[in-house]
Amino acid sequence: MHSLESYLYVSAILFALGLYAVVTRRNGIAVLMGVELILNSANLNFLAFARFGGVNLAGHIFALFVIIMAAAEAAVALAIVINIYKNYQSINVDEISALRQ
Amino acid sequence: MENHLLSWIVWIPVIGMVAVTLIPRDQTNAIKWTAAAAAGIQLIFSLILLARFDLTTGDFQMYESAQWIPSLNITYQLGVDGLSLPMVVLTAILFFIGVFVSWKIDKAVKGYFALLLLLDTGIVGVFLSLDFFLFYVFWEVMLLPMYFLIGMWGGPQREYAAIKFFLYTLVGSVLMLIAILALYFTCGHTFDMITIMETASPNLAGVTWWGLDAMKVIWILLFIGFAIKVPVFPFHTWLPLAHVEAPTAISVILAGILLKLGAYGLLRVNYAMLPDAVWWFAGAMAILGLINVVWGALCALAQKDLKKLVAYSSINHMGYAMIGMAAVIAAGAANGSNYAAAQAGLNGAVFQMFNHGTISAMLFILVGVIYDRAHHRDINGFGGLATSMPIYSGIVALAFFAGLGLPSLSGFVSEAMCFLGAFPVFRTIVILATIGILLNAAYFLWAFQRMFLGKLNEKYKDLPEINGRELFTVVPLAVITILFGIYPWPFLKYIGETMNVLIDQIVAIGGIAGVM
Amino acid sequence: MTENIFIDYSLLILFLPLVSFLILVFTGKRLPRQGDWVGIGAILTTLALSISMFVSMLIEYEPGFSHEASFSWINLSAFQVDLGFLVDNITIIMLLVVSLISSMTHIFSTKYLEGDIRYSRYYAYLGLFTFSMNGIVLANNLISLYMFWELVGVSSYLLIQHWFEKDSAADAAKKAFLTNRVGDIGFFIGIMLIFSTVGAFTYSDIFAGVADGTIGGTILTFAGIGLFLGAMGKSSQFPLHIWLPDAMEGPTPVSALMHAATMVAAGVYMSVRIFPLFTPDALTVVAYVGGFTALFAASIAITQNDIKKVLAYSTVSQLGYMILAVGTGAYIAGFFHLVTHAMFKACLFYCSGSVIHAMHHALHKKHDHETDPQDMRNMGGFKDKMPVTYATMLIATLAISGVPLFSGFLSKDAVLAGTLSFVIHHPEHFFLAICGFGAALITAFYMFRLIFMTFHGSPTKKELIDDIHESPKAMTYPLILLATLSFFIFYTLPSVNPISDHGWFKDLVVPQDSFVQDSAILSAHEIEEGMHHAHYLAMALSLLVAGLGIGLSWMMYYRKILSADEWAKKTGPMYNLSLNKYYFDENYQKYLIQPVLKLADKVAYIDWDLYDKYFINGFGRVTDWISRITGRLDYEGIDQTLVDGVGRSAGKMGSGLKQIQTGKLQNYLLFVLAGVIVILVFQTI
Amino acid sequence: MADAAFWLMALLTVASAVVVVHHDKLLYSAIALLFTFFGVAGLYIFLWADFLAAVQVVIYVGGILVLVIFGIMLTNKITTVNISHTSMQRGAGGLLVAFVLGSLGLMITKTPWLVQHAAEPDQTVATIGRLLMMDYLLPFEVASLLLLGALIGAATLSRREE
Repeated sequence: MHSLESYLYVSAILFALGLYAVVTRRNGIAVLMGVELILNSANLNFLAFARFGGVNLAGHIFALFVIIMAAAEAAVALAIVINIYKNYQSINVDEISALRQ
Repeated sequence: MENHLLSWIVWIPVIGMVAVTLIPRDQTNAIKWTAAAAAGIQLIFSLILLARFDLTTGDFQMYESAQWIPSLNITYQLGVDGLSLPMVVLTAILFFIGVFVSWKIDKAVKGYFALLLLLDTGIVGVFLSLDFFLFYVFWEVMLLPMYFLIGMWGGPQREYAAIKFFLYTLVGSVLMLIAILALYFTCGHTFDMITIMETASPNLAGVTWWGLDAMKVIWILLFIGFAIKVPVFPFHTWLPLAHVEAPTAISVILAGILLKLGAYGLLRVNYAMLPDAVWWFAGAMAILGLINVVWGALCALAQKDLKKLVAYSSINHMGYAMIGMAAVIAAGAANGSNYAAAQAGLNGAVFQMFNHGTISAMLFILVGVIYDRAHHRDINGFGGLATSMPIYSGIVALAFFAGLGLPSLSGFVSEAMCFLGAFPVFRTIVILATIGILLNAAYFLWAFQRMFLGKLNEKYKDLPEINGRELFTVVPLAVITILFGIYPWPFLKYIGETMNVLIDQIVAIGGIAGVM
Repeated sequence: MTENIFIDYSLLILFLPLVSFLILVFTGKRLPRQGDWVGIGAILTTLALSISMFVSMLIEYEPGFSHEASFSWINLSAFQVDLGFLVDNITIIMLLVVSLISSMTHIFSTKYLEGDIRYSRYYAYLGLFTFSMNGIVLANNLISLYMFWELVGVSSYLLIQHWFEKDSAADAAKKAFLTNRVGDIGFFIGIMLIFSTVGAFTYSDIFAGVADGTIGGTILTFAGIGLFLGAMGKSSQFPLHIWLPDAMEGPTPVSALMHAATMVAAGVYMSVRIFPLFTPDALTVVAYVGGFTALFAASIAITQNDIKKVLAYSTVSQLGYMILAVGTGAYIAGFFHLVTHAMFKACLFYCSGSVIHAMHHALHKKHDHETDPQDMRNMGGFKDKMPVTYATMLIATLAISGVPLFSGFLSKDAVLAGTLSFVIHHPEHFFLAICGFGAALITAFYMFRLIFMTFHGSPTKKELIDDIHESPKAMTYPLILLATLSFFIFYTLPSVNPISDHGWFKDLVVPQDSFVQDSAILSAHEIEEGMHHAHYLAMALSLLVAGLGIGLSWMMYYRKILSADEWAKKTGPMYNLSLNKYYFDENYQKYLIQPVLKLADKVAYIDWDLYDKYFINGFGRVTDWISRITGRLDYEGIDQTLVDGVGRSAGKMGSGLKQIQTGKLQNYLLFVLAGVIVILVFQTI
Repeated sequence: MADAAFWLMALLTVASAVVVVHHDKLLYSAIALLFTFFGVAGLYIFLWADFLAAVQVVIYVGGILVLVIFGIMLTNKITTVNISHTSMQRGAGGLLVAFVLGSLGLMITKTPWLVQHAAEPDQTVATIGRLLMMDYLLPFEVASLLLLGALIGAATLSRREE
């Protein structure tokens, strides 16, 4: 059918799956992957609206920035994960409950 | 400066206070001279005020007005009339003198003079403000420095005295505040005192609260508020304590000016705004005045502490002023329209306020002089000082004679006027009050005899004579006392017209409603 | 002399002594001779002015002369007070008396107080006194009268305590002032009564008010009595007589000036001035007070041994005479007696001063500080040692005893004639006559007792007599002058009849009719008439009693035919009463002063220790108590139970809910998600 | 034809994403993520965003995914490559996510989307380049700074403590 909605559905599913990963995964890297999924879904939306909603190339630009941000985020996040691993010998998010104290 | 003379007079001490706080604390001389300069400039300005004062009118002059808090109808209003003028000048004189009296303060000099100047602004502000809110603010501004000045620089019981003074006056202020708010809401949501003077009487006529006449309720609230300051028996017991414990200059200001605030408030607020109730309460005021006179004199007679004696004499002297104030109803038709008596009484009362200001200031300064030298004030502990300190004794004699109302000294004129005014209306009360004349003489002369006459107490044969600085503080007051005693007209001409306005107001009410 | 010059002179007379006072107070000690010449110069100028006024009065010879000048003192539209002067013949005579005696005192004191530590102060106070006394004399209204009235009180206070190192002097000064104040209260009430009805203070306005009935009846009576109370205080009338004998603690010249001749006479002068407003009832009171005082004081004087005390009581008694004269309507006779009495009583005091001076020096030489130099029992036989003093004192004594040829005879006779005529008109008041003649008898007796004890007989202290010397000239000249003025001739010129008081005085000082509208009041003319009728009878009686008194005294103290001691024993209780002045001081002390002081103590105790401590502080304590309770309620009830309860339950809930706080980020995220959904749901709904 | 291709791409994306989310083995998840990224890149092409598709492949696949795998390798022993990485709160999470998905789907369906059909741009790269250098110059520069910051931050964070 190739319409706006179809892209939106795909994006929504991707978003939901990313969210699910963020909420359920124990491993920090896996959580990070979930985040990447969410960002991808967002990008998909941007582009879909660029194509169908008359946003035109501005959507592309935004998507580009999101990708840039995702890259930066991934770099920093992974650095943090490695750091955590160094401190806790684990990157399982649920074991790191310093927030509770 | 041209048109804001009153504001200058009010705020100069604050400028001085700021200057004082900017001086490093160890430069005590600079602090003292700055304070003296501020007080001196204020005195000069108040003398300019005197020169510019228009004698032909009894209304407010040199009126200043500015918006302050428009949403509540609060304005910054100043004005002077014959009632506030002498009080302002008296305040300026006594503060100028007070700075020099305080010259020997050596504890926290900076704080002391800063507070003293703040107190100055508070007091002058009360005398000059024509907006009730401003009036109340100044009234409270004055309270706090006084508390600290007594509480920190006072005698052995200073904390107790200070807290007592504070609580007493606070009770008064609270009652006053209630009354002020009542007036605010009944007189068209305004704090403007002149407007309230015009509208309070008609607006409150016939209004009752819980079955009580609203006017009387407000009157009583205000009366108690001011009576505490006067002080009127039975609200007087803060006074001896506060006077005794306060440092000399503060006693001077307490007796010289603070007590006048009460009487001033009675005339400015109670009399001018609610003249109806004056008719109803004048008798009680005369009786309270009588009690003040006799009670104060008897208490003074029994004192062994010179300062306390002088403090009780203040109660006694303010009693005369109360009697004089009550005399105002003599002008009413019901009392034979004796306008002369009302004039004598009311002018006498204001004159008495002023005279008590100068005389009691003189007395307290003199008490301070001997206390600085002998470090006690026990009347019986001296004896024969006239031999070792002749000049001091001479001035004390003058002050005592002024205190006992010797003719040719100002106290006599005002006391006589109070009595002459009140006599047609309150004959018995006045006759009883004349006993006060005798008791006055008794306690002053007895104290004089015990301290200065008889054999010289060997302990004090080398007491140094009163020095130049102390003479400088006392002599101006003595000169004022003598001048106004011999020829009171230069004083009375300033207040006469305003008093006529006040009398007319009260008579007008009496003419309509008769004696309530 | 024009009237304006009278006013100018009066102003000078009034203010010159004040100027001298001011100069001496501020610069006295630094001036050569401590500045006594300033005071003397001022008073002599005053005297010269007074004499010139007096002379011009004699030249003009105008009985009704009167001139007033006043200025506005207070001028509020309705309440007006004018102060001013009234110069008439009475004033002029009085001014002369005051200036003369004051001048004599100034001169006398140069020797009497030589070397005194407060010499310049003394002269300063004399100036103040002269100023205020002249003020009283010149006043034309009650307010300035009252002001000067109290000022003389002050100068009296200051001069009595001249030697304030002595407690007795300090006590006496205070007593004098306070006793006077008692009288002044009455005075002031009188002023208020008059002002509240008449609305004025000047004599003329008041008299006008009395005349047209603005004031009258009981109020006027009470006003009169009130004013008279002031006179009683100043003139030391019973029962306010107690201060005058004590006032003798002051230097003797002061006693002569103030406490014999002038200041105490101010009461009489005032009564004379305001006589026209006394109602018959008031006059009766006046008469009885005066009469009783005359007799009463005389009865005390008999037994006193202190030479100055005798003279003091004699003064009280003589002042009583004058008051009696006012009360009986013969007020001009009272004024006449005032003038003559001023001369001879001042003379007597100076003489006693001279004697005391001599005694003092003699004792000083012997280094005797125990013997009282004023006690007559230590004197005797001074006649030859002090001839001038003796002669002058004798003359003055003859004058006061009412012996013909002397001034006292004339004036006393006039007073007694007035009394007699009054008693003849009103027989129910016969007591007044008894007082008058009885006092005359006793006066003659004790005055000669004084003379005999002091100057005659053999000296009691033989060792002293050699050192007793006549006083220096500065002291004797005033004696001679005043003794001379005690002869009748100076008051009767141009008439030279020694038994009739017709002369310039009688011509120039004419009585005024009373303004009181009351049928019982006799006119001045009627009183004159009555006095004229009673004149000879009174003269005869007064001569009789004077002779009797002198004779008794002669027998008892000169020839010692009658023993004074035995008489004293015979009349034991009476004698003791008299000797102790009827215990007045003691009773006043016991029943008046002590109770007042005790009351004051009580009041102060109530005020400070009861009222303030319990009642006022009670508020504090009650507040404290309430605040303690509310504090407990607040802390234990509200804070601990309620507020903390909330906290505790929150804590419990928290520890329960803590379980939720896993610290796992994802849990939180889940909750956030749940929250978002809830919001979404609600929004959609 | 295009539809079929689209659906294929969509299916690839969703399926591989499900694997990412669900697979027990971390490395498998990472590999699955590769396919997701490719699928998304394919979808971009359908949306006329050829440039972005390229960027997606280069950055995500060439950069981020390599980074992720490095992360996995660095934090696990090389021998335990297929280390299990369990999940938690699956039930609640699943439920809520399903709810979110449901509401999103509902929203997508119900919203009357305003669709504007524009012509396919002939050269996106040039346009994007012009936009970036002109209209979005500032964000572009900021983004470069951000990257620089991220670079330095990541280096600092992962540096071994002395």
